Amino acid sequence: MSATDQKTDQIWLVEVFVSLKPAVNDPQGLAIADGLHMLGYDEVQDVRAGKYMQLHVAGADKASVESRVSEMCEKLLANTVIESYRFDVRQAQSE
Amino acid sequence: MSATDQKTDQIWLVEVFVSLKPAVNDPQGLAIADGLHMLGYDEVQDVRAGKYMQLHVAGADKASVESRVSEMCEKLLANTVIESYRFDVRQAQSE
Amino acid sequence: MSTRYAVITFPGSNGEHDALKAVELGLQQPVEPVWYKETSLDRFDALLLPGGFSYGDYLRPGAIAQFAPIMSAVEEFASAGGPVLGICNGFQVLTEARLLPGALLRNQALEFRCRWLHVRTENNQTAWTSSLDMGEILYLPIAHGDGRYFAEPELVQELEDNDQIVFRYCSPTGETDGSANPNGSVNEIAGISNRAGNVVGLMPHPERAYDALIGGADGLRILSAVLAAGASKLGTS
Amino acid sequence: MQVTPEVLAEVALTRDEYDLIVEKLGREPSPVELGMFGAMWSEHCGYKNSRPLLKRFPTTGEHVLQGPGENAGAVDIGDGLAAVFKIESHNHPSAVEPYQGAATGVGGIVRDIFTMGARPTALLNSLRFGPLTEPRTQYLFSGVVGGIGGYGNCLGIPTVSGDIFFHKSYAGNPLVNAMCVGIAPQDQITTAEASGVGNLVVLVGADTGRDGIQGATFASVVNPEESHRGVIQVGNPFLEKLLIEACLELLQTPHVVAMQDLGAAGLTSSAVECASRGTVGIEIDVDQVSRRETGMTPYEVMLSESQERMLVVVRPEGLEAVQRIFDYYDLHSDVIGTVTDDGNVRIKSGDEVVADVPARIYTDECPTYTREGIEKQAVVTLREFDLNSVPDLEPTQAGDALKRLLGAPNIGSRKPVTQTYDHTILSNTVVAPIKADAAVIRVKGTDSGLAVKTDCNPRYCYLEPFAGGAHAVAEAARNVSCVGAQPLAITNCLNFGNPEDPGVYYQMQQAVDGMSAACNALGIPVISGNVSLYNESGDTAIFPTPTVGIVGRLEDVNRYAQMGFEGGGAVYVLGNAAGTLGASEYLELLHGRTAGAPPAIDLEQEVRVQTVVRNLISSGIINVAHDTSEGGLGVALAESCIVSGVGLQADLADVLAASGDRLDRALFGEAASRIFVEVSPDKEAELTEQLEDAGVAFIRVGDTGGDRLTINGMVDELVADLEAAWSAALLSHSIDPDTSSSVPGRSF
Ligand SMILES: Nc1ncnc2c1ncn2[C@@H]1O[C@H](COP(=O)(O)OP(=O)(O)O)[C@@H](O)[C@H]1O
Ligand SMILES: [Mg+2]
Repeated sequence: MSATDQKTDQIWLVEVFVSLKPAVNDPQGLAIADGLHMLGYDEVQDVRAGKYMQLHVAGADKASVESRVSEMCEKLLANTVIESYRFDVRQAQSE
Repeated sequence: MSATDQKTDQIWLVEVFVSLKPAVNDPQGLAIADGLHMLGYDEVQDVRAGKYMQLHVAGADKASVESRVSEMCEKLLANTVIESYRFDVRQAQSE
Repeated sequence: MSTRYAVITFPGSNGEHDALKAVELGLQQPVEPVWYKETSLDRFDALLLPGGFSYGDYLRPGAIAQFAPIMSAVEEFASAGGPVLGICNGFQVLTEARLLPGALLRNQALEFRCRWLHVRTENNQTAWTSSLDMGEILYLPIAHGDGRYFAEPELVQELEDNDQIVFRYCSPTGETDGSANPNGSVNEIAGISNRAGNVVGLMPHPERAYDALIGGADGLRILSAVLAAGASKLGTS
Repeated sequence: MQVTPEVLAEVALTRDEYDLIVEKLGREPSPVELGMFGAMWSEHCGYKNSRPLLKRFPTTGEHVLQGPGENAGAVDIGDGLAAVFKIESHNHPSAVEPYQGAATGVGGIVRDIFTMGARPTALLNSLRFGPLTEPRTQYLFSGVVGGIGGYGNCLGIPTVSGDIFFHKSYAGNPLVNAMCVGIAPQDQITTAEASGVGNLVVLVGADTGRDGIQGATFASVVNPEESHRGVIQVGNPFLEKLLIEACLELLQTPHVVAMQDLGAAGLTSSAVECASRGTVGIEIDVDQVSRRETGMTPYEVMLSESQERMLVVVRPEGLEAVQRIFDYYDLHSDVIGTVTDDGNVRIKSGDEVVADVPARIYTDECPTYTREGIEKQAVVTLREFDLNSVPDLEPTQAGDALKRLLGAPNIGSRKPVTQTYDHTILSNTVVAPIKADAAVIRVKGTDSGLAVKTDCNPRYCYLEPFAGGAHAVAEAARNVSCVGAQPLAITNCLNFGNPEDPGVYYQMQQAVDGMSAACNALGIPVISGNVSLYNESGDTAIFPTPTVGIVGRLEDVNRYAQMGFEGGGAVYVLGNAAGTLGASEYLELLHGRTAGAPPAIDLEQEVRVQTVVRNLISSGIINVAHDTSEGGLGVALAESCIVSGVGLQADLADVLAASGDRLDRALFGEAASRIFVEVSPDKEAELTEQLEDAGVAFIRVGDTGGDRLTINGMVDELVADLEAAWSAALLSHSIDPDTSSSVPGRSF
């Protein structure tokens, strides 16, 4: 049964950050670093490129949302062969 | 003259988060949300997809790094026609 | 006896048309598209997962498609030993679904690459290469943006040791010195198989190479292997 | 009510136009109506400044099945099939956001094709940018090329041809013209004519957001970057691929009365045009439109340009079957209205009527302006430039000059671009990009093939717009003739500056007349097209650019020619031996001058040359042909060496003599009606006999083979060195690597 069926659900803002594992070559990060150097930002030592996702998720409490989101990351949002992830959960501001 | 020339430079870890502006269509986010729903995560209300970059940057102090990074975002890291960005700067852990 | 091919089609697949025509016109075998919502593959002898941009390739190529309803049947078919060929996006789906090891990353040049090139046959014992000679050079088109095969070094070694590397990019005369590598794949890998050899994935497009008029017919050498093997699900039915 | 100048500026209508609306309605328009008028009476939708000119085009001919007026034109290609095609501009959106602007341009033209019931089969694009040395151009160039590939590759439609040209007049206003060719059974061609009172209007595809509001209006004013207020449209090719499949399947059912894509001016123009074409009314309830955002007003819903949406008019009894097809493809569909009998387009929000105007007032009664065109004296002066004042090339400089031209962005290899486009998908591509003057695709299930190309030399159009227009058509036709195909029809995109400027209006008139003259002479009608005006930045207009997209037919697709030399043959130049330095790439690149008159064009000779080349190819006498465009004979011969890596020993003494003994003119002068062919020695006699019979002049200029290109001892270069120069033309300016991976559609 999905969490949305519960009366007491709140809406959470989840931010997921996915990055390539260190062993994986990241040509995109290199290209961005090159681009920054070309623009004169020589102080940039390296760049790694990754993904950022913002989810709105319904759930009764932070812990249960965290456990669901961690499943989502394992299954879909990151490919753990090449990527690592982390996420933050906080209450969404009511608009 | 670039900041790297200065003796007192420290290394900073900069995390840049780029997301599509609110009214901009985000097919990628829509597809990820559909994927999560297909997996049974019905509690996911919406997903917005963006970019995440980790930079190592040399600089004398946090404020000066922040001002350089905000230039980099405007010029290259974000496409401000459709994207907005924010970033965090903190001292890199020495490895 | 004919061999019944299925072309597994996800929303966003775009190589299904070529796969269907290659089997129909090139091999004169029965073939049907199977939409991702279906759940049974009992009526087929061989599966093709075609190229394209399933679910727009959003998130990662093949990431969302691995959870499509038809994939349970694909997994069952594969684990029963049935021949499964993943082409381009189909290869990406198979790696995401862990039916094949490793991952396919953004091309080293960060750009899409479309051209004809050569690959060398490294293993002619798989379900899809049994009619090829060892070392045989095939001329096939590629068209992809995410074709850089990646695996951790230990895994690459394992693939080498187990003969799971099926095709490598090579020069017209068969050299694999790296100069022919279009995407930065580790060890020039263009295609791999699972341990059993019934599941094969490759980035080049055999289904677009079935007629000399459009550039060559070498693709049929791969697509027809399951015929030569007298194919039907190896091990089952 | 007194409407304020600000309100009028908002919808880009003049006071006179507003008064005309009030007169026609007999009342003041409501805000929604005014917004709809702004869109429909914009240049983009209403063709205010161009409609009278477009009437000059020949639009009929034996192959024409559908001329201008529908979403795309159609020609008979035999076997009961039709080729359906059109070209369209996405210039202004691409100037603001190049990747998405170009991507959605491809999305839009593809919708025009499958709306007609045709399966999109090939894509082309015609691009114009500022100098590649400028960072802004590099950004625009890589973004546009990325967007075209990103969208077309994802759809699975091969991008097989096009053209690219750089000149500073495009620096602030690049041109992005996309063309799509589809194939349909003739009896399946569908139009966008709503009919049948009580039939349902169904909106399908993407949800409607606030993107691109008033895009059509602002494509029709100067300074797009400043005036573009709407949210940039982001394309979703994944969704469009589903739409293609669903819509083509839908047309197999008897339930669909009409189909219309939503392009510029969104729901407004699609509803209005459907009603107007069918002389019926349409009533729409905007509350039924699914939205991506909350709080959208009826005005915003009516003027949103959200991509990947289609309007389908369905018989009520077929609704369920139709919705079943959309569901199968996971497409969302809403019944948003009905066909009515009163001829009005009535927009409601629930029970409230927010707009109610006869459809024809938006369309047929849009005012048109015929202006006076006056040629600018500055252009006359440039055209009359004395070419003899330029010092001739020294023989010792010839090789270097050739390499400079080969390495010029306007001439060098397009491979860095074409290799990022999927050109093999659909398994029809017989002649791939770069291999020949036009691409050839086979028509599956038949013996025939199609040859396709876009063309326009803006420098010619600038210096002499009539000749430039004629050249654009003739060159496009010459290109398809060079692969052996019979030109069937053209589409065109008229890209110009501000029509209110008499100098620009003169260019438009003259270009259209020149195009028409060539169309008439060559027997090639215009079956579709698009107009893009106000292409200016600052005070400067772009070079006039009437882009031509052409489709030709090969009866036997196995009999085609390419441009690479095969070796062991003789090379003959047919038609004009001598060119002119006027308006040439050479004069601009090596002498910094955009000047002189473009090459003269004798349309009768053009017909003879093209016809004989096609006959030589279809009769199997030649397999290699190439026309000479920018860079003249020297460059074209080098190109034929480069693409196949085969050398040539050329003797151009006769060409030199015909060129008033000017080496620069002989090597790099440009000409119309000039094609060279390679022939194997055993067929030379047949070749010359046919050429004599056809009354086409010819010169034997050399023999192919080896690995060098030599020209009378003046040029002596390894083909590999020429290739290196040619291959670097677009690369040396570094195409920006794609740094924004997560922009939707960026990952392949
Ligand atoms: N330059 C032109 N030459 C011929 N026909 C044209 C030209 N420009 C527009 N047309 C025709 O006018 C009609 C309306 O064009 P347009 O508004 O661009 O179509 P759409 O609404 O499908 O985008 C089409 O049938 C088109 O082919
Ligand atoms: Mg249209």
